[in-house]
Amino acid sequence: MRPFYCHNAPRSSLVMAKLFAKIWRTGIVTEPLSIEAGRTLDLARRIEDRTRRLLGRALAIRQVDAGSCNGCEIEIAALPNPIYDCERFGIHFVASPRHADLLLVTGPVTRNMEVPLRKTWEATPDPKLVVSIGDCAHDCGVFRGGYGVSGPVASVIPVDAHVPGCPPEPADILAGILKALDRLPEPGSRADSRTGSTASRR
Amino acid sequence: MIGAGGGATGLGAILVEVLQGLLALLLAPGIVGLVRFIKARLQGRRGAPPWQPYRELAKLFGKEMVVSRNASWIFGVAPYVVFASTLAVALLVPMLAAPLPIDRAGDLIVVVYLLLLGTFAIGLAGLDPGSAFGGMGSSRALTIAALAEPTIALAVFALAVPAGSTNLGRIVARAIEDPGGALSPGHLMALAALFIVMLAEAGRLPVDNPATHLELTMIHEAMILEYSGRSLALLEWAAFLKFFVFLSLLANLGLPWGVALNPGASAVLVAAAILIVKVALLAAAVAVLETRLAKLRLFRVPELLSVSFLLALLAITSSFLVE
Amino acid sequence: MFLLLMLAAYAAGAVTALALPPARGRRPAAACLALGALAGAVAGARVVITGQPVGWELPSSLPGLALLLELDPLGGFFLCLIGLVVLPAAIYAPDYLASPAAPDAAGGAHAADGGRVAGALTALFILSMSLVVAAGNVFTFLLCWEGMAVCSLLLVVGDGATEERRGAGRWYAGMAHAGFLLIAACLLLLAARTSGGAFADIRGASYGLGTGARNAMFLMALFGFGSKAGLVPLQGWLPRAHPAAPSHVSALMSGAMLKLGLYGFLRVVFDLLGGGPPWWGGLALALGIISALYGVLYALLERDLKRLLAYSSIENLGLIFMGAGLGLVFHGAGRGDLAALALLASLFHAFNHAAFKGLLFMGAGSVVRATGTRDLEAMGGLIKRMPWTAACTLVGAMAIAALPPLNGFASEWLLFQSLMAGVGVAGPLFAVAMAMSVGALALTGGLAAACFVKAFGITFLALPRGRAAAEAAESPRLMRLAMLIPAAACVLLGILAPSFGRFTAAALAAVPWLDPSSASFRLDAGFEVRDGFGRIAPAVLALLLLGSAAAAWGAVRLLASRRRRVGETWGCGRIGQTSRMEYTAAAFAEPLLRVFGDLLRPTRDLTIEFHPESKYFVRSIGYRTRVRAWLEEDLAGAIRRLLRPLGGSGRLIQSGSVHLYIAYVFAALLAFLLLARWM
Amino acid sequence: MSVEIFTTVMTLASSLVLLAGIAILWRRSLPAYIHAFARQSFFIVVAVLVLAARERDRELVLVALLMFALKVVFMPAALRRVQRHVGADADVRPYVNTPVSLAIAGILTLVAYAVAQPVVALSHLPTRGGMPLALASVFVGLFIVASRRSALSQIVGFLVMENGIALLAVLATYGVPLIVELGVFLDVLLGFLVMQVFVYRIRDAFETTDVDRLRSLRH
Repeated sequence: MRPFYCHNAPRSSLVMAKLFAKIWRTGIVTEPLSIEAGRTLDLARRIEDRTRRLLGRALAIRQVDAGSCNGCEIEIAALPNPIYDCERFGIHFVASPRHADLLLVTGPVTRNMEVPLRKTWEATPDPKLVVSIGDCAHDCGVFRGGYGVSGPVASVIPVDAHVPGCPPEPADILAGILKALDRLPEPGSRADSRTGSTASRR
Repeated sequence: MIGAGGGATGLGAILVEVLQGLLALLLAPGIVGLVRFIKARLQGRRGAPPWQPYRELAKLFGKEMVVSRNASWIFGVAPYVVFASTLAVALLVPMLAAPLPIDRAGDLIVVVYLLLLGTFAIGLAGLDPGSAFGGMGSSRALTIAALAEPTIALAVFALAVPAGSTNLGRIVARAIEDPGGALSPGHLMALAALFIVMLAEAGRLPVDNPATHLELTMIHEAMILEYSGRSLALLEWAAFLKFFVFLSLLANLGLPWGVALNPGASAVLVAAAILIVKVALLAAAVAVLETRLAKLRLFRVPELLSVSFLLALLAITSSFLVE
Repeated sequence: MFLLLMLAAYAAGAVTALALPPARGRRPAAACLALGALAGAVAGARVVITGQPVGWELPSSLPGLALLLELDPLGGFFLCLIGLVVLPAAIYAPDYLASPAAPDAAGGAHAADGGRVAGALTALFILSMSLVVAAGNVFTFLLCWEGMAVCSLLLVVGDGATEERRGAGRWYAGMAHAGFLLIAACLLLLAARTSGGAFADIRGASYGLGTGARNAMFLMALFGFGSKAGLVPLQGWLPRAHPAAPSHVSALMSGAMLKLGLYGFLRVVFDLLGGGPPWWGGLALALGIISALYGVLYALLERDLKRLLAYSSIENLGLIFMGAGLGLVFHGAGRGDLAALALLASLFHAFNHAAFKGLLFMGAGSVVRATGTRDLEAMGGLIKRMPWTAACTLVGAMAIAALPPLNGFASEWLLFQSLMAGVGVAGPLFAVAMAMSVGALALTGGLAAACFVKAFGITFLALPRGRAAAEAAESPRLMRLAMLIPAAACVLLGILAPSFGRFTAAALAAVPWLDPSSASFRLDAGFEVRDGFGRIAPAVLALLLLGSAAAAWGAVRLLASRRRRVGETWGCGRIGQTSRMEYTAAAFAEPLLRVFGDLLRPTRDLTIEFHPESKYFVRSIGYRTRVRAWLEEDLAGAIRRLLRPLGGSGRLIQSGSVHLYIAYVFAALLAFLLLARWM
Repeated sequence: MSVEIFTTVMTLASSLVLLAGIAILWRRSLPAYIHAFARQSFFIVVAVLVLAARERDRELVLVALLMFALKVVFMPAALRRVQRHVGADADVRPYVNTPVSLAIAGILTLVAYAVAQPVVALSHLPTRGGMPLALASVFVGLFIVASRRSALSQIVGFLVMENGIALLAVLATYGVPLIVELGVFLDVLLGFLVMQVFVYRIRDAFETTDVDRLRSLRH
């Protein structure tokens, strides 16, 4: 049988029914955030309570690749997928720093990205947070000393928190962001247990 | 005539209007949140709770606003124009009672042109800061708005002539009084045409992807790319409101039962409850639809709109030519 | 008496302009014209309100050649309309003409005579327009009509220094005179059955005409007056003449003169011929729809600001003739009450168009004066340097896009309602035709909105695209005042639309078979059409909008964060923003150009310059798209091919000898005398 | 079932038949065409069943079942098989672009109404409202045949046309006698099979099903 997305297959109601049947069978695949996740966050500074209150439950992220090898991007791209589902925490990615509350910066800042990174930071309305992702963002990693590398993210814009790893796992990134906002769900909390029960329908 | 004598007077009338306005304003983000929630569930995600849009609005109102130094006062005023025109539409469309006290102030044509006023304002605002994205969005939005106009007008025509009025109060009242007419092919096709246009105007799939982050595929999002803080909150809220108004208009034209014909307090409250159920059902339908649809290429959109035009035309032929 | 005061003032304006040196004479002349405009408007309004025609006759010994003025309510209405355009145009003109930077100001300070003749011609142009609507017999009408055409032609051509102006002059002269021939033939045929050719006599006599003659006269009137109004296929002169003329003259031509095409059509077809079979109206309606769509599509693609406005005039005249045609259809179907509604829409829109198109042309003139160009792609950012002009133009743009609560919406709403009223009139297929017309009208409205977002947005918003635009300065005070008048009119006519509707309805009383008392509309606090089929109250709408906006503003002010920071336009972090990154007018219209590609037949021209060493590097990409107005050009080409042999033979009698010309006159006189004797 | 509801349902079914035909003009792939055809046939089956229920006519039920078996199950399946066999080269590039096709469909519908008006005016059947719609789907089918390149989509067009005729027959005569209906089915089936063979032959000869290539046979 051809899968429903196959180009040649007719999009009959039968196939649509199969699609929704599959959706029903699959159920919700979102995994609860693991307990270990988020342990590895480095808070560079204390985040104001006001900011936490304002951004805590609705956070818009603008991701900036300041010169990364795209390893971190692959992990970040996994955040909105059904497994990690950052949207359940009210986190979503936006297309413009004007809409953003948090800049998620990866990679060592290359010379060409130095100005754009600063401009992105300037374009983001206050209050705003900066979270750097991956080892390179912290200390330029293997790229340290490269002729095209300008320096770590913190040398260009003020960084509030850092998630180490090369690359960090999506769960770590998510937990890092939440921890920076002091919103990491306690193990066994309501959000977690509910996730577990719905996922068990699989 | 309905509307002349049927409407409530004095304080009650104002109360109904205020109630409807508040209801629309307060429910609109929730309905969009509901669509997102159902879509998330259909994608196998837990998703944000339906009330997430309220949090986002609250956050945006609390944030700073960054304005381009190339922008003029148009940029600052446009969100208020968009918001006010959408709110005015929300006050004109019968959600709770038919006819509404201000039914005489504007009819379905006014509704159409008020929405065009919003598109006009946001189109100008898109051009104002000189960003290429904004220009692109405003060009596309106005293209789609212009091409959607004929369908809307034909649908208005198909709804108004059998009801004997372009005023929404009368159209909805007629749908309640004559359920057979509400089931007639003409009425149904007009509603189908309106539904397609609604998807286009409200920036939903398959015309515009409300969740896109890719500048090249954006329409609505591209125009508001430059907005932040309270202006963005107003624009988002207006977009939510527009979607809500469209849904409740469709709900009350397709399933008119429950709308209060005599504006007593209990009838209006019952109407409010029924309205919420109807709109929530429609929102669920939109969510299911969006799960199975892919976004159309931009230049397939005129074709989609010509489908809706044809539907509206068929609606008219089958209402008038069958004797 | 205001009518005479008006005539005297206009004449004084002409004399002043001619007599005084331009630098000192412009303002007094303008004052005379403004006074005349006010007097004319008052005279017209009085006739409309009282319903009593006023007249004045200059007898002549020759039959049929008397100058007879008779202002009835219909004429009075149009006199008000002319006044609405002339008043601001007169105030606008002196400073506009004094500016050396205005390149389109033929007859400006740089003209050979300093613009004396042009000033006098403008006054005469206005005078003849005002007399056209007051004419009481065929001779006066034709005389003033031709005077109006000649004066405006001379103003368009100006000094004839550029090919553009000469070309515009050729087009305009051709169209205007072809139209004049048709009108003259029509009116003279009508007058032939009466002794003096007075309209009052024709009215009674025209009913005895045969069907064929009436049909022929209708067609002559439709195409004759249609050529003045710019109906497709006679629209070709408009986009050429309007840009070439000085902007205040463009405003006069587009705002007032085009409407006289409608006036003539109404006068002859409705008043003198007394209406006709439904197909008359159907034809006018169809031409109106085609003109509306044609005009708006080309306006959308235009990059020349004034040509854009000219195409938009074709659109609006199309809408106006839709109303007139519909009225004729209803009359033919025996529904005088609905005919009144359709005509109300038509006249109302004519008046509105006078307000906003005059305004837009003056706004365009200010922009042209400040930047020295009409090219949209060279403008931008003017809203910061010319705030007044921008605000006024914005009002005009919103009004012409028919956005509530401005005036354009009120009349388009009436037009929608009259089209919907056509459903029960003449069978189901006609009902579907009405539905299609509603669709076409809505499409026109939507495209007009897109067009004026483009026109206003590209001109006034974003960064300046050229040096001239970056250094533009606001217009002088008088020009700003001139633009404020029609801008205020757009707002007031929109909000107080029902009151003005009553005024318009009173003007309809001039058409004998329209009985306003049985009309299918009621105007009190709002419009009510056909016993509640449609109701709006523009004032309430305006309040609703204002209230909503104020509430939103107040709530945001109270509850939301007030922090505001000025930054750069977001451009994905690019180093600097230049105007080359902005959307252009051509880019804005591109999606619609694609959608309507089969109709518009654009030619695209893509040139890519590669780097000499590698084709993977590109030095420059040029994209040029050109839309040829093929309907106009092909039609003109065909006519030219048809006429060339005729013209060749015409040259035979054209010798250049004055004596021979006098001999021709003499021969013609003899021939006529013999004809008159033996017929 | 009251007459009003019956009328409404029949008109609705007829509208859906027409819309399914028009859907072909909007869709762009052969499988979608075939599906639209199957759906259209299904709506006709529904219409026949409703009529059968109202008239309490066993033969009509039989007709409906036959129609279902033939047009909803067998023919679409066969068409799909052909399509799979012919492969992806059966590219559906119409001669007329989509918006214009849709506009033409609208005009054809208006023409159908104009043409059918005298018949509708004479008829007293409660189903008369659907007649112009059935006629319109005949027109739309013809238009599909005329405007599509691939032989396979022309077959679909032909079948849409035939569906329109079948619906017209049902609406105008309340179901022709079973024997006539059987004859029609046989005709259609035969025509269908012959055309199928033709598609294969064209495909073998030209390596495409683009009928435009048949021009080269002119010499």
